Amino acid sequence: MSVSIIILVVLALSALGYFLGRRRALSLAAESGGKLHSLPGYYGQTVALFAAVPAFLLLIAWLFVQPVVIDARVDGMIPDSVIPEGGARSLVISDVRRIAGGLDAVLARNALDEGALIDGSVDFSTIRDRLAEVGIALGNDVPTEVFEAAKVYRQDTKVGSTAMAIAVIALSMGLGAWSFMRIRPDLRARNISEGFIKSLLIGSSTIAILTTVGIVASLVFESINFFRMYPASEFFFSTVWNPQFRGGSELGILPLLWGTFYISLIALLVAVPIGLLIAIYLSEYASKSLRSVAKPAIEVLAGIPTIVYGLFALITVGPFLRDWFAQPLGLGSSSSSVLTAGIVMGIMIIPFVSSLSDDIMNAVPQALRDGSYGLGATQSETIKKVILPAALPGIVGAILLAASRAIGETMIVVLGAGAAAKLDLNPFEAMTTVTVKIVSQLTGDTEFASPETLVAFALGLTLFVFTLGLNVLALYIVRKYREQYE
Amino acid sequence: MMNNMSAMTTTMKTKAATMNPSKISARGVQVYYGDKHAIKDVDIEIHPRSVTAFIGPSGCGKSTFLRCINRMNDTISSCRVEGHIAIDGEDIYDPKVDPVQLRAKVGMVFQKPNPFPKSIYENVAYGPRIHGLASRKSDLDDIVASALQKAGLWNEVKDRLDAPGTGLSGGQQQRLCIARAVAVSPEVILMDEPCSALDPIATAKVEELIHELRENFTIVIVTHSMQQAARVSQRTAMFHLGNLVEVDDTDKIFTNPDDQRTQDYIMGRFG
Amino acid sequence: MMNNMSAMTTTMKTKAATMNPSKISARGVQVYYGDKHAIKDVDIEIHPRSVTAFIGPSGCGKSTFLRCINRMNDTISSCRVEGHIAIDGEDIYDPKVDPVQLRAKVGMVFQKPNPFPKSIYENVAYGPRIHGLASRKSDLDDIVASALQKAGLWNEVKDRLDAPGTGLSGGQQQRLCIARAVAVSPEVILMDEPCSALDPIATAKVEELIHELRENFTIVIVTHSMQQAARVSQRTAMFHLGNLVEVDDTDKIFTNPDDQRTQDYIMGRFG
Amino acid sequence: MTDVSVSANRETVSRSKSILTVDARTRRRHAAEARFRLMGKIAVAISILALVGLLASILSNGLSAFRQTYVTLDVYLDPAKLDKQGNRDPEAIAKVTTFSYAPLIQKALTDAMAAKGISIEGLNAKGASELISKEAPANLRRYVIADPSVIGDTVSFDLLASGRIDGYYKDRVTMESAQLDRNVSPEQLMLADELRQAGILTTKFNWDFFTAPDASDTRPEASGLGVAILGSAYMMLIVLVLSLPLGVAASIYLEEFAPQNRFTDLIEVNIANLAAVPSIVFGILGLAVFINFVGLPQSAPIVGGLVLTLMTLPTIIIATRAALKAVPPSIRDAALGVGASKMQSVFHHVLPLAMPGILTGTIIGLAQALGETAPLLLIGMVAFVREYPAAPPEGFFDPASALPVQVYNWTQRGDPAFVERASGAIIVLLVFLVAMNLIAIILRRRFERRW
Amino acid sequence: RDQIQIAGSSTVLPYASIVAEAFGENTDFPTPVVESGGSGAGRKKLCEGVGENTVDIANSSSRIKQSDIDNCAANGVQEIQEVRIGYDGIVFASEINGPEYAFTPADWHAALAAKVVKDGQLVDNPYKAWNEIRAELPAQPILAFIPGTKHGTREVFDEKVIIAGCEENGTYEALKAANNGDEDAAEKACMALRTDGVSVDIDGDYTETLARVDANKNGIGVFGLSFYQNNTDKLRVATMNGVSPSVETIASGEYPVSRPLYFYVKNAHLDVIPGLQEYVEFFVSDEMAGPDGPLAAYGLVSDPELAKTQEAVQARKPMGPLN
Ligand SMILES: Nc1ncnc2c1ncn2[C@@H]1O[C@H](COP(=O)(O)OP(=O)(O)OP(=O)(O)O)[C@@H](O)[C@H]1O
Ligand SMILES: Nc1ncnc2c1ncn2[C@@H]1O[C@H](COP(=O)(O)OP(=O)(O)OP(=O)(O)O)[C@@H](O)[C@H]1O
Ligand SMILES: [Mg+2]
Ligand SMILES: [Mg+2]
Ligand SMILES: O=P([O-])([O-])[O-]
Repeated sequence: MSVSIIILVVLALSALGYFLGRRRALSLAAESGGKLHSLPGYYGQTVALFAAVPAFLLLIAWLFVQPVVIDARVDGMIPDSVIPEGGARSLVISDVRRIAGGLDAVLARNALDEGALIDGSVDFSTIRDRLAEVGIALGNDVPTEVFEAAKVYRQDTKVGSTAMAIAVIALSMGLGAWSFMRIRPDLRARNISEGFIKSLLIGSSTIAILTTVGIVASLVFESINFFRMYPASEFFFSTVWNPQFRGGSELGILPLLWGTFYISLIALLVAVPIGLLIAIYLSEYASKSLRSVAKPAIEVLAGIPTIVYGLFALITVGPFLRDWFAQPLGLGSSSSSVLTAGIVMGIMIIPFVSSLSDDIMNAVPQALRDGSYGLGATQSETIKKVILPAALPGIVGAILLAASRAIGETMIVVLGAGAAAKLDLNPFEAMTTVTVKIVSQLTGDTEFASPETLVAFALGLTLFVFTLGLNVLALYIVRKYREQYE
Repeated sequence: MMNNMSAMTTTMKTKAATMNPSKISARGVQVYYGDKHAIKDVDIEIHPRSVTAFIGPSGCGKSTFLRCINRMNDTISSCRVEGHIAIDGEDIYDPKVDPVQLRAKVGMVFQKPNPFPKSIYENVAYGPRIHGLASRKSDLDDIVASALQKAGLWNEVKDRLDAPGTGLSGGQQQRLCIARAVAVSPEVILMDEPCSALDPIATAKVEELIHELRENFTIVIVTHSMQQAARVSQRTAMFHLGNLVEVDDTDKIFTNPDDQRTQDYIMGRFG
Repeated sequence: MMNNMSAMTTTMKTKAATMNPSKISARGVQVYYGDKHAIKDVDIEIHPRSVTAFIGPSGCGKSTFLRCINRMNDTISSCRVEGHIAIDGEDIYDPKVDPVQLRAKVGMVFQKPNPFPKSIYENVAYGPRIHGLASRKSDLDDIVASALQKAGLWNEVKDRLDAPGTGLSGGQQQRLCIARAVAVSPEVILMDEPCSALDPIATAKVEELIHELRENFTIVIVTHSMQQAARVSQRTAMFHLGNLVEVDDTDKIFTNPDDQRTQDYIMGRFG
Repeated sequence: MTDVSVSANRETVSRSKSILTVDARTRRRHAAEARFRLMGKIAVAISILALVGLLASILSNGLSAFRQTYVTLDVYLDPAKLDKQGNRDPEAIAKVTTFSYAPLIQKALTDAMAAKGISIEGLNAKGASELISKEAPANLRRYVIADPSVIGDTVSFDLLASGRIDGYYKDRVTMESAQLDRNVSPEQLMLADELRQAGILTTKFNWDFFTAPDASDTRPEASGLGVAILGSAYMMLIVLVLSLPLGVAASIYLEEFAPQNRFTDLIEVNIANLAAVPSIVFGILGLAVFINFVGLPQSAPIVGGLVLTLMTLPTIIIATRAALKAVPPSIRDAALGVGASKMQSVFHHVLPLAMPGILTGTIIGLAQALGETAPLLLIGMVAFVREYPAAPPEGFFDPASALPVQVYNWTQRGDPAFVERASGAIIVLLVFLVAMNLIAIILRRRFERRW
Repeated sequence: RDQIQIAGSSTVLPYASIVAEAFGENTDFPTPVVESGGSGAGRKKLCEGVGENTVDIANSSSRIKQSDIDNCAANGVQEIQEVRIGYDGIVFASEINGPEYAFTPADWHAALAAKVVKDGQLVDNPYKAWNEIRAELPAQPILAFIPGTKHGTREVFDEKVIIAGCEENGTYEALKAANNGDEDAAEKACMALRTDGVSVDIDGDYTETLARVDANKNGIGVFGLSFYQNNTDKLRVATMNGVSPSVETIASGEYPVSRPLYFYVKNAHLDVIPGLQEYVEFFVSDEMAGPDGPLAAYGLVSDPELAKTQEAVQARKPMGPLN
């Protein structure tokens, strides 16, 4: 029985449980004349949840465990002798899997049944050709051990999946029936089903934690390798970034951090005022129809692939800034610059600020506006002094999101700001960011186990810690200035 | 009944027109919320330096009419006002009129207390700040303190002016809103049931305040308490189903109303 | 004064303990908002099938104590409740108690009207729906209609049950909230100044409703109107600065209170 | 301040007596108001202008990708070349490579030219055959293998013209540039013009752009978005199905149920910080966890979808939490007061009111997820993939590419014909985005209300 | 897994995809999936281990490093075949309407190095225009777009242009003298490029370089031969030591700047992944990689020793340790 059929069966059982549970609750209540503790639907829900959730958990666990168990068993059947020189056991096992899959097809094609395979009435002396017929290409000829292992594998898998189907469906029916029997009018069905849901909610919020753990774990290991090869003091305090192919690279993070900070700052200087003004205009001034068109339109800005922005920076904004500002002001003649990338990135992240802030400002109750207008405040005064402070937590969240996007962006920086790591105050100079270098060092042509590549992980980890600090700060600020309305 | 009523309003119109001078004068005011006709052809004169009480059953349009006087209805998009309302002879719905300046002159206390999510101090200081009423911090402190005193809230909050205004009890919030309105010293104050959430002592204080303010200001107050209307107002207007049933001196209304409905309402025989 | 007061409470405790049976009984209730001590050691017995009025100056803790009775204070994170409150002898702060079930049993009307931003119909139908009080649409319609009628709102809104509840006048919103609370037919109804925004007729209707409900339910009402307290309640509790000053039969309180503060408050000589 | 005296000088503040004449201070305040409003308008205008500018450049570059030039030829499927043994053995026919089909096309073209009396000086048969895409022999071969019995027939084919010829009709290639161009000669362009006159060469709507898989660098004219669209659709399906419920569930827990303590603070900061993690790091995570640890296949939409889900989650959570926070507590009180459980108050009242913010987060999050390439780089989806993935759920595990990957790949290619295709792909991506978000946008409009 | 998985160099990607496409068209095997994540990343993936969820082939624009081989061995990837598929020419080109350039490596070193010898003195690079370096060069400001340090091309550029030029124009000797005869230090100093914006690193690809040349008409970019051949109508190629780059001049060794391209095959997968051996053979067949094949037509310089490679591939000869 395939997994999707098992899923369907469990879902069907759970749906059935819902209806039966509901009906039983209703009829019990009618019989005893007592009042149900919860709405009848909740009784249905408990049965449905009991029928479905543990069964699905079992299914998932089984799917993970079964291959491990069977592989271990099959592994034992394969002597070292059949493992080709330089090859790996795992490849032989995958051969086993392939053959096992192929056998099904062979049997089907020759209209044979299981028995034929076991009693050897099918001629498998030329297994390779047989399998080739059904589109399973194998490298060399198959040793008998492997073939036997494949048969066992096939058998075990079959048994395993049958057992799984039985176990899962039995569990589903069992728990469903148990929770069905448990229904009494005073059963706290709502609490049970809400408890279930609450644990789902908790489960969901742990994903964020798991993700963080995953990220840190996947960065830390290689970062340690990096710091074994490259002194940490140089990495953190050197002001030169200059990787070399032949070793002797200088990998100071400071110019990259500076570039990240500088470019993000400019992007936010563009996006925050414009985005907030847009949010204010749309939520407070604009007509409904303008708003309903302009808001999604502006959101498209966030969906335009960054390569378009990058080319826009490279071809239009860069030369423009160079010819009209940098050169006349004597500030250099670079067509890629921090300012170029910052401005263009700022445009890209406008919707992060504008749309989210707009929603939050829209949620501020009208009574607060009335209170302010009633005192003779103008609309702009009301907005600045009442609505913005009330919406502050949401707005800070939006700005943080925009900043995050700016920090993570690569294409615009590569094309707009260049690839040169520099510590400079001049906004018309080319600079680059940590993220760009993470990408370029990871996808470059250097050997993996060299500091030049591994530095990407250290960069990622440092940036992670850095933004963590900024976020703590932001949380502190929001807590301090938060204004809760009723 | 319809006939009876329109006859009545005609009488009143002529009557109102002969009375002079009036601070606020409304003629033929109609208010619609979308299709709903909430105020029907109301004419009224409100005298300066006096207290006018609006009474009438719930939902009859008192708040709606009150909000017309300082154009707070502008903020409800479905709301449409027709007719003519003048303050000091100037039409407030004239396109030249600046609602902001109007509202500075015509203050308002709302039916549902709506403190800003700011500190108590900031709630009161907000109006004086935007109108530039205090040049120094100490002036502002004075204004805030005196406004809170007038609203009878000072003693309860003087130690926690930095606490959020939303953390106050219902009655305290309402008094905070009164203090907020008083702090900008408007010429006209519109009060929509200012005492509904107040205990008798606080109510007495606010009534005292109204009494004081009357010397210099024009006050319109919506109230459900006949006693209160009788105590504080010089004139009383009775609304019913969007119509102004009658408006006259308070004494007259409470002793010898022209309209049967007023009589019934006052006697609690209504509905 | 402090001595005087604690002596008083001791007297009351003994007195309360001898009275039986009581629907709600509170012992040694203390409530804090953060550091602020809002309710100080309150003991009270509330009798079944009767109306108890809470009176006291604004900010004295009436709403706070009321919110303890159905554990609405759980929702304010800074709020901490100590002591013991029992309904029908069961401690409602017992960890085993489901506040939801409690609140279905102990309905509440809030001081500030807070209709859902939904239609009028949905506002009232919400409670019956989640409690499964109606199996068919027509039952639900009946419940909604009768709740609105009881709250005296039916005539005003029967043509626009689909209009948003937030578009009603202040008094209408308050009555909507009363209808919403009544619709789930709780055993105890807590009303925080239910009539403050209501005109005399609507007030009379609500009072009539209270009178009716008393036959089967236990009602606690916070009011600033001594008259109302006198009219509707059998027992009255007087709060002051977080203390329960005295609680007794309404007649006794209004004619011959034990405490000077009560006397002063009732005579309006307070503050 | 305890010693309060109502300062008399308050009355001295000059206020206009009339409401018709505006006093100086109010005038200033109004000027500020007008400025503020104007700034708002300018901000909207700037962003709309930027949008229009970017869209215009994308459209002007990319619209031509939706049209393509074809050459219609009658090709004689010569048995002498395709089936040397003459027994129509499918195995033998399958052994014939595309290299053997090319001469058939060349001959067909020469024949057609001869029939119409077209000849260009200085252009030999091989040069003329370069007008036709290198994809053409493959087309022919596929046709023949599908039905070997057609060998010996003369069949009319619509064959792709080569990229440069196609570019000639899209003003990308001119006679002057052809002079310098190593890959096309003015003679070839002249021949193309002649063929066009003769009706052999036509430009039509390019359906293949949506359905064909990617093609190698030598065949820009044959490249399409089929695999990329499928890959993106699969990934977005996974992202939508996982990230929206997970994100909303997590936000509800954190905002409504979680106790306010250090631990929830930690989660909150943590989520905000995840949003700041560069997308490539999510790729590193995906490679380490989903491919190396769990053992999911490389280049598969399932891995891409999971990685993008993790990347989108913080955006949705942050937006949702902000929206939940903005719902007034009085609404929660109202629901709890009639005996609703916390869960009911959240799902019945708070969540609908927070819906606009949630949907905005979803719109922005999906926009980002749809356009992201960097994390896909590490999990092998930035790849040249020509085989279509199967239908889900199996297809989730087949190699596929994605729209932004196709854009990224095509912008890197040497042949300038890919510039137009990349822009065309961006147009498709944006249409995809708008289509995907349309429901959210409409829903959001319905949920938006003020109270 | 049915299809071959290939990862690695973006330089090799066009060739690999041409081959993969033809392979898919002409055989029953599915078209291989060719990822492009950079040579380093490709080799890393190759060395991740043996098994179905690892790649079969890594394309590389430079020779594998010993550390990679060690890493492979540590992960159980014992045998890998090295297949050299041809050479990539590296050309210098400027805007089509600009002047002609005839460079020597010495010119480039003088133009881009941080320190140069002028009038016998080691000085900070003073040159602003090409004709200041050598009067025959055009009077154009110096502006060069060179591959960033992530690209393998940069290594070749450093070695065959900058260091060669450094030695040619005598700076090397001066630097060696300044470093007390330390050759390594001198070489490193040779490669130090100026940071005043005259030499611009490009982390992106050739299209970015082209766009930059487009936006800065006097800029000179470094391109791959095949990229240039696709854009001869936009770019004017410069000669190096008087030799113009073409498939022929590079194959003959006359044009100095080129590098070999490789792919690496995991032998353990050869008999497991269907079509892998066939693909490898197909790639190096004369039909594909020969001088008249499509790869050469696209700009790959065909390997003169292709026949040897074909034999080695037949024999599945694993590579030994690097020497
Ligand atoms: N959420 C809160 N946070 C902090 N303090 C509060 C909060 N709610 C009420 N208080 C304070 O607790 C005290 C009691 O408040 P409560 O609302 O119980 O008063 P009340 O008796 O209902 O007054 P009123 O008649 O004005 O409604 C007041 O001093 C008030 O300022
Ligand atoms: N925003 C609105 N949208 C639609 N109808 C409204 C709105 N506000 C009020 N109404 C309706 O207009 C009528 C008059 O309302 P108004 O608020 O003026 O009554 P009121 O006299 O102040 O009553 P109360 O004493 O209850 O506050 C009522 O029927 C009410 O339902
Ligand atoms: Mg009102
Ligand atoms: Mg209260
Ligand atoms: O991608 P490359 O390694 O060839 O630069």
